[in-house]
Amino acid sequence: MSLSEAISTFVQDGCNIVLGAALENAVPFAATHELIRQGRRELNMIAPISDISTDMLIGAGCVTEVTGAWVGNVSGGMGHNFRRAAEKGLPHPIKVNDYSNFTIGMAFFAGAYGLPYIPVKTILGSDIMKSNKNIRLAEDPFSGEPVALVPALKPDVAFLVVQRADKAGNSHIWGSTGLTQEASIAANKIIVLADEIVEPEVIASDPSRVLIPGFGVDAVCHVPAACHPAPLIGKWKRDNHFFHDYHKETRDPADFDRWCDEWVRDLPDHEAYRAKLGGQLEDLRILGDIPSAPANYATE
Amino acid sequence: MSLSEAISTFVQDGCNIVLGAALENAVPFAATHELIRQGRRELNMIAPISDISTDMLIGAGCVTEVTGAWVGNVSGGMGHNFRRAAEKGLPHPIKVNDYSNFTIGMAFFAGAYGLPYIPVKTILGSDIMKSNKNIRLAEDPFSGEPVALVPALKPDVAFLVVQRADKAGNSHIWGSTGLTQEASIAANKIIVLADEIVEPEVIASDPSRVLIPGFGVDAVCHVPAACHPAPLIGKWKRDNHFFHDYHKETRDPADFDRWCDEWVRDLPDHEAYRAKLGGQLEDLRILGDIPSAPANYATE
Amino acid sequence: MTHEYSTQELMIIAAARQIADGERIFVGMRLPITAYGVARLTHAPNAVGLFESGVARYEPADGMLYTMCDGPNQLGAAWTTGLIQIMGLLSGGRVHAGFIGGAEVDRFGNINTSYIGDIDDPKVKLPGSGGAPDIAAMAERLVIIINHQKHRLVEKVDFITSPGYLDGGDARKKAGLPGAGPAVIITDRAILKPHGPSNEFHLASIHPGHTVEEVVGNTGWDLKSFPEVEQTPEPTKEEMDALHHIDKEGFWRS
Amino acid sequence: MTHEYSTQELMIIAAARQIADGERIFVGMRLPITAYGVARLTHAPNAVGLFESGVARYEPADGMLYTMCDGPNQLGAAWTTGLIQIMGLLSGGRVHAGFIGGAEVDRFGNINTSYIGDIDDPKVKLPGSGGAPDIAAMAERLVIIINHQKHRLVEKVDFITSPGYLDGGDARKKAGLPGAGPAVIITDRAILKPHGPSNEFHLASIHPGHTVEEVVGNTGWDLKSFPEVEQTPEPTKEEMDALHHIDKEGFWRS
Repeated sequence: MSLSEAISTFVQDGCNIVLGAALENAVPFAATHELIRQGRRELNMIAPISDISTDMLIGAGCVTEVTGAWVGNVSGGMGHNFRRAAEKGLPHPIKVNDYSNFTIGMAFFAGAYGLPYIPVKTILGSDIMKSNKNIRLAEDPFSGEPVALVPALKPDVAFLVVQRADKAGNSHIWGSTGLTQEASIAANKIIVLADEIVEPEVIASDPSRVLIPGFGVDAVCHVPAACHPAPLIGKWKRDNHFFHDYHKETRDPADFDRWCDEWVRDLPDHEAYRAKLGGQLEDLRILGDIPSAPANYATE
Repeated sequence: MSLSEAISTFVQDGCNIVLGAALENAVPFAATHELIRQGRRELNMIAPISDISTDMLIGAGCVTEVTGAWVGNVSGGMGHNFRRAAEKGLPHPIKVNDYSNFTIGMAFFAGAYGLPYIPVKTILGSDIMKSNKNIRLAEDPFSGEPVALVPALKPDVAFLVVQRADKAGNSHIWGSTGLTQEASIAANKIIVLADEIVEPEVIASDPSRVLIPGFGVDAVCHVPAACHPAPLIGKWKRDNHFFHDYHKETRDPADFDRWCDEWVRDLPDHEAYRAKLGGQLEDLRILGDIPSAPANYATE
Repeated sequence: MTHEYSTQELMIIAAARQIADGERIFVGMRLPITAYGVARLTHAPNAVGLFESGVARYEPADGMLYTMCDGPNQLGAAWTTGLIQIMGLLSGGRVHAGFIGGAEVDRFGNINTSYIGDIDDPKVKLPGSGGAPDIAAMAERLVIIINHQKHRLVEKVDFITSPGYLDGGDARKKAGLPGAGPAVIITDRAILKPHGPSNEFHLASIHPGHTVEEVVGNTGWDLKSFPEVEQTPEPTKEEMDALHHIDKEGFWRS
Repeated sequence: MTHEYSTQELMIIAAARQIADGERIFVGMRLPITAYGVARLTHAPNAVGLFESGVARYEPADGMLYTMCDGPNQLGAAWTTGLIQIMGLLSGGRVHAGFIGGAEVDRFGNINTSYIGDIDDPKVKLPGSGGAPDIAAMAERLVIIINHQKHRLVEKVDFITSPGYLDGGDARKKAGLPGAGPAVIITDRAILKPHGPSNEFHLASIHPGHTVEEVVGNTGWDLKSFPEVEQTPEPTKEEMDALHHIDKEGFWRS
C-alpha cells in the first residue's frame, strides 16, 4: 500500500496519532509530510519525543493537541511553531498534555496490555501532576504511600519506521527503540514504513528481532529514507544540517510557510522529496557493513 | 565464578529464588542440582513454570514456599513431590502462592521497574483472588470497575540460562523468553549460566540481542547444557525421555531419593552430570546451523 | 461413513471447526495444537497460533512438540518474544479465541486446574493455572476441551481457576471480565453450549454413535438440551487428510 | 596554573568528578556526556552510561553526538533496548546518578523546563520534561548543570518539572519520592550544595577567578554560604588530557 493510501484510509481528522516513539531515531517524517499534504486537522500528536515532526505539524495547522514529554528541535533548539501555538495561539491554540518519558511509557504499556492504569512514583512532586488532569494522586493501598495513577493511552494510529519488512508487515528493528513496541501495540491501527522490503525468509530467520508481528500490522509501506532527517541504525546517518536549517528557516510564520511549501506541500510524495535532496541524501546513506554475530535457530 | 561458588555466595537459606522464567526452555537445572547439593532450606521458589525443577527441589526438602502459576512435569504429568508436599506435608508442608502466568508477569514487571503494584483484569473471577492473599480486589478510580491489584515481587536471586555470554556477563538470548527479562531485573542478584563463553566483541556486535546487560549481572558461570533436560534454542534439544523417566522413577519418596542420589547428590558437579549422561547428552546437541540474517550496525 | 476416525480425531476436528480464517488463537499443546494445524490446512489458512511462553506462528511446527518452547515451534516463527508481549495481545481485541482444558468444568463453564477438595487440605493438588485464567478472562471466546465423565463435568467446581460464567447469568460481566466467556465445551461424547440468559451449558450436539441418555448419565449436573440437538457432523475427507498429514505417526488414531 | 582551560571545560571536569568508579549514570547530551567521557578516562574506568532512549554504553561513543540515538552511540553499545527497560533501572538502586539541566532552578533544587509564566498563558513555552522528572525522582542522586544567571537561579521556579527538595525540609520525602534528591548544582561560576535540614542550596565552592560577591549578585535568591567556601580545584593535567582526547575539535575550548 502506498503511504498516501494508508493515510487516507486510516487517518481521519481528529485522530490520536503516534508518529515515532523511538525518540530521536527512526522518526517517520515521511508520514509527517503526508499528513500535512492531505491537510489533516485537529490531530492529537502523541509521542515521548519526535524531534521536529510535531513542530512541523503544528506549523501546518494540523494539530490541536500535543500529548508527550518534549517538543522542539533536539539539536537545533526550540520549536518555533510549538512556541507560537502555545504562547500566541498561532496558527491556532493547542492543548498540551504533559507527561514525562517514563510516565507516557507506562500509559502506552497500560494501553498495550489491557491494564486500566499504572501506579508510578517517578512523577510525584512534579507540577506535571497539576498540568495533566489525566494523572491522579492516590494512596498505595498496600503501603499507604503516595502514588500517581497514569491511565492507559490508546492511540488511534501508530506509525513506525523499520529497517526491513516483508510484504505482510513482518519486520525487523534494531538499535534503541524507545517506546515503539508499547506505543504501537497500544494503537488501534499500526502502519509500518519499511526502509527495505525483503523476502519473508529474511524476517523469519530471526523471530527474536521482530518487535511487532506482521499479523498486528494494518499497512506496510515501502518508503526508503522515511526517517530523513532523523537517523536509522545501519541505514541512514542523521542530517544535522537539515535540523539546523529548519531552526533558522522557520523563525516566523511566513518563513515556516515557505519552508513547508518547499519541502512538503510543493512535492507530490516522498519520492519527490528524496529526489529533491539528491546528493545530500546519498551522503547520508550508510555504505559500510558491521554485521551482528549470527544466532543459530537450528533444531537438529 | 563456578556455579558452586556463585550459589554459596549469593543464596542463603530462606531466599526467594527465580530459577528459570522462560517457561519450558532454558531452565537452569544445573542450579537446581547445586541448590540440592548445598542443602539449601526454606527456599521460596518463584516462577511461572519451571517444568520439573521445582518438583525436584521440593522432593529434596529445600522448599517451604512455591510462588507461581504451574508446578509439575510438562510432558510427563503431575509432579509427585509437589503433590506429596501439598497433600500430605511430605517431606514437609509447603505454602503455595497461586498466580496466573500474566499476573506473575505483572508482579515481576512491577518489581523490575519500581511500580508498587499493577492493576489487572485477567484474574478477576478466579478463585486465585481468594487463595493468594497478596492480590487485592479494588475499584478502578477512573471507571469504577473492578480491578485486581497485584503487588510487586522482588526476588532475592534470579538464575537464567543464556546461549552465550562474555566473561563480564554481557549475554545474548534468542527464542522465546517468557518472563526472563522482568524476573531477572526484579531480582536483587542475577546469576547467568552461559552455555558458551565468547569474546566481548561477539556480544557487542548485536546490543539489541542483549536481554540483561552485563553491568546488572552479579555472577556469570560457564555451564554447558545447564538447561538439560530442557531445550535451549540452537544449542540443545529437549530430553523428552528424561522427563518421562523422572515421572516414572519418582512415584514415591524412596524412589525419588534414589533418583536424586543418582542424578544429583552423588555427583560432585554439573561436569560429572554431563559425563554421566555421556552419549545421551551428545545426541541432544544441535549440530546444524540455521543462522539469523545479519543486522548492520555500521555508522558510515 | 467413507473413512474411519477415532473419538479423539473427531474431537480434534470439532475443535478445528471453531477456528475461523484469519483469527489469532491461543493454542495449547496436544489436542488443540493439532486442531490448529487442521484448521490451517483446511478452512483457516490465515489463522495465527499464539503460545504464552512468547511464540506466535503462522505455519504449525514441523514435527511432534512436547512443549510450546521446543525448538521446532520457534524455528521460522512469526515472533519469538516474552510472555507479557504475547499474553498482552489478549487485550484490545487482538486475540479471538483460546483453547483450554482442565480437570473439572462445571455447568457454567468454570474450570478447575488447581485443587480438588479443600484449598488448605486438598485431596489432589493439581499443577495450577499456567496462563489459562488470563486467556479465559480476556479472549473474545473460549473453547473448552475435556473428557466426558461425571467427575469431570461437575455441578460446581471445587476451585475456579479459570472463570466461565461464574454463578451464571450476568455474574461474569459484573465481575469485570472483558472477554465474552466460554463459547463451547467439546468432549469425547458431545458438544455443549451456553443457553439463554442463565449461561448454563446445555447439550447442543451429539457425536455419532452416542446417545442423549448416555451423555446425560455421564454429566455431573442435570444436563438440559437445546430444543434441537444436532448430530456432530462427521469429519470430511479433506479434514481427515489434513489430520493424517499432521499426525503422521497416528498418535491420535487409537 | 600550568595549563589553560575554558569555563565550560572547568564545568565539565567538575561534573566528571561527580562520577564514582563503577557507577551507572544517566548521561544527557552535550556537557554531561563529555564529563562522562572524562570520568571514564580518568578515575572511573568502569562507569556505565545510560541514555533514556534505550542505550547503555561502557566506552563513550567515538565522535561527536547530536542526539543519544545517533548511530555512533549505538554501535558496540552494552545494550540497545527500549525506554522502559533503561529507565526502569532507576528503581531498585541500579542507577546511581543522573545529570540534568534546565531553564530555571530554584533555592531547593527544583527544575523548570516546561513553562515560564502562567501555565495557561505562558510567556515562554519550553520544550518540556523528557525523562528528567523520572531521573530526578528516582536516581540515588542528581547533578544539576546550569549557567549562573539571576534569571536562571531563581527564588522559586514557575513550574516544577523535575522535583528537587520541593518546599525544602522533608517535603520531598513526604511527597513519596524515592531518590535522595539533587546533590549538587554546578554552574559556570560556582558549586552549590544543599545545606542542613532545610535542604536549601548554599554556596559550597567557587571556581577560580570568581568571587563570592559576584556569585551572590548573580543568584536570584539570597544565597548563603557553607561555613568554609572552597575554591574549585583546577583541572589536573590528566583531566585536561582526557578532555582534549575526547573533544578533539575543541568544541568546549572557547
